[in-house]
Amino acid sequence: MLDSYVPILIFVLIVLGLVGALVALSFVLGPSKPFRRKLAPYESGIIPETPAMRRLSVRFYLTAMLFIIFDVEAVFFYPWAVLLRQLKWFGLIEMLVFMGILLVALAHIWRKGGLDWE
Amino acid sequence: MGKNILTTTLGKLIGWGRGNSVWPAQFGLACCAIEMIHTATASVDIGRFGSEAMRASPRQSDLMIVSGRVSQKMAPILRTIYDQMPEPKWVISMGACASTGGVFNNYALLQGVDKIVPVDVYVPGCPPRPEDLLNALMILQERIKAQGILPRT
Amino acid sequence: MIRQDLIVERGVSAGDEWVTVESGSIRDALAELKNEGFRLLVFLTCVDHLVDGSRTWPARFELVYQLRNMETREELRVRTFVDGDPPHVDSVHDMFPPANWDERETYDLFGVVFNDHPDLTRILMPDDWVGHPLRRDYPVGGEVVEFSEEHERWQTAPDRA
Amino acid sequence: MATSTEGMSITRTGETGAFGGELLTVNFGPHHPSTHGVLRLIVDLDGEQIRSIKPVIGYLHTGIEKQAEALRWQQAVVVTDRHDYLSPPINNLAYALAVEKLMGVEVPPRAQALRVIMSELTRISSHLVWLGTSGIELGAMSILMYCFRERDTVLAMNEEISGFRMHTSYIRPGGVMADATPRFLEMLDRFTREMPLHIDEYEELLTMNPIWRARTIGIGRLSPEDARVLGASGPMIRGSGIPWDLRKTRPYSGYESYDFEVATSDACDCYGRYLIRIKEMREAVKILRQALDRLPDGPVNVDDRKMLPPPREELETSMEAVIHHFKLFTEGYSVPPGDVYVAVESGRGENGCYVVSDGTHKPRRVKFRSASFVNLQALERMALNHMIADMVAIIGTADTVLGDVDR
Repeated sequence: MLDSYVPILIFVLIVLGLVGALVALSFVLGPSKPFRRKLAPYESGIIPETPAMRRLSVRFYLTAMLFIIFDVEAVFFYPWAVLLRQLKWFGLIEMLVFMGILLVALAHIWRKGGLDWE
Repeated sequence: MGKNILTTTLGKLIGWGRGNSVWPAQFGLACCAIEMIHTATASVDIGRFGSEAMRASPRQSDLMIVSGRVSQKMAPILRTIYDQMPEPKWVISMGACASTGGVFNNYALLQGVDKIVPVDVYVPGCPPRPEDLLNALMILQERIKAQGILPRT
Repeated sequence: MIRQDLIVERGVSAGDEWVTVESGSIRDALAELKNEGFRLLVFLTCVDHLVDGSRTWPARFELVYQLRNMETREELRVRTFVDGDPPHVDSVHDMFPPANWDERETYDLFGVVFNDHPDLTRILMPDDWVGHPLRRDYPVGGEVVEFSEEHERWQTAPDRA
Repeated sequence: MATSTEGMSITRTGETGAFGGELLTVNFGPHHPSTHGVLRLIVDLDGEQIRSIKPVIGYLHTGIEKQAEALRWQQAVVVTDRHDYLSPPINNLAYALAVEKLMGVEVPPRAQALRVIMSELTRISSHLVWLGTSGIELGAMSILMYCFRERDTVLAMNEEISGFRMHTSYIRPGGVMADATPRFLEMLDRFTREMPLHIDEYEELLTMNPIWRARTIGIGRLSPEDARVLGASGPMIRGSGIPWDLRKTRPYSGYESYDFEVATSDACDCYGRYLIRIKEMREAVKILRQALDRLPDGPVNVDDRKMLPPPREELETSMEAVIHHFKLFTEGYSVPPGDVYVAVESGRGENGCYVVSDGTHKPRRVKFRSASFVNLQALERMALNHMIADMVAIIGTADTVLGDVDR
């Protein structure tokens, strides 16, 4: 049963090996002279004195949450799409119900004005 | 690493890799910047030499083309940008104003950018033709290919 | 056009009309001209008449206000002469918004102080620059060109050249 | 070397924004791909909204006015080329007209026509650089390649007539540098036929492009009163519905004899100014066509020996020619005392030259009234409460050249 996973294992090993080799080579062969001024944050040529970490406005949080909800919804489509042929009609109706609920949520957010930025 | 058959061929390989993918920082100051854009567009295509990707931030670029006149107010900023570029880095001083202060020998300009950053190739002209900048880039590429493996620190 | 008592001198130079006004009454003169339709201040600058033999100048610094009437397309140049170290004159940034940066540049390059200007700081030169470059007694600077006949004069001020 | 750190660093103010987040002070600094030069804007951001802008300029200050005072009258032409490096012949024209007005000299008609040709060619090449760079900043990558392909043909024409691609120094006090060669006239003829087709290509790329329209319509609004009060000029004032074009209102160098329309639009936003500049390119081609068809023949320089060197062959025969030649190239000519202001219409707006002469062979004061310096002040009023991404479109539409701003 496990041997169907061997290609994925080989694939992972090749990826890790290649990336590891490249990073190691560039670390060994490339010159590196870090000093304070080079590591200072780049802001169009001016070195800022105070850090840029400031409290952000709440709109960013709202947008982030909306994105996560609909992104997770999209993730559920993948397994469903793969098995759609076996699930036949039942699968289709089930997914439509699932999407319907989320569409109601989207309409509610839209009407409440959560999407426009001002 | 001593000089033996392995490191020289590796050095040639590294030099070839670095030389053919020199990414310039988009450091357009004055009139030479317009000619630099000409070099990047279709008629004289710098993309054939691997330098098409003019990066906006110094973090991703390894060649600074100082194209234009450097005023006294801009000098510390130019030095900061040069410091923030990762090693190995090179500088092309494009145009007479960047190389020697050019037409303006007065209080406001830095008489030559080599007063604050080490320059590898100077390009004469005010502004130089796009082909001159291409020639300077090819000279720089020969020099990079000859460098091979650079010392670690 | 404007009240006679304000005008010190009037003339035409190479086709351009100009009027000289006392430096103290520059605001009233410009306010009057603005009511008459000269609503656009094309530019404001200063001319340094140190060691200038072409005419006897009442003072060293000559401030030049170029006004334009967009409807009748007339132009008028208002001059005023100021002296002193640093020379003082009233700011007109509230009547003509473009004057804001022009005055900062004139302060930066000539050292003319405009009273009650909101933010009279250097605009072109670095903030800690010493001296006002466009004055005639400020050397042109830059590097001395070897073997040039102006080798010595290049560095020294004009009146001591 | 003055390493000023005070003016360089930024401190973050702590006021709170509209939705509780703190204002973030961001440095839209001198080394930035989309500021059309080394402009620095200290921007206070509330989330993505701009609350306040403080432009800091001077990073390309070249002391051109001081340099002009140290050069002789005919040498200063070289310096006038380089402050607005997108329209060098138009700067020369302003300086040349000013000196000629002081000397009381009139240029022969053929020189006036050649000056109009070079000014219109420069206007097209300046608008092409604006269109290319503004397009690529808003994501339209291919428009840059198209625009700079046409600009190469204009630069080839510059090189044909004056031997130099960009800073031609072609227009000088007393006339022009050299007569137009037949090859130049043939290139100009082909250019005036092909250019309208190329402009159609740009319009197909951008005018109906939904992304371009979404990024420019309604952005950078400048009302007619603001434009008039702030002294904006060029496409900035014509974009707000005021048809003020110096070639029509105060004609110079024979512009009154050409018929062309002043491109205005009362859309007051970036899209209106984009349409204006496209229309201005079409009008410039029309002027070039008329100038080429009616190019008068005759001398191209004033025959005033005091001002311009005598032709070479005369040097062998006449003694006066040698004396004039010697005096001109050692001391140069002197201009009668006085001051004059001449304004010409450049691609950006009103580029004027105020010249003061004290009778010696060097100018006492040369002041360039630069259109970008004044249009930049309108930036604060246009960009308030816009998003930071629209800031890029607004800097683009102001079409400021930082060499022109800092002189």
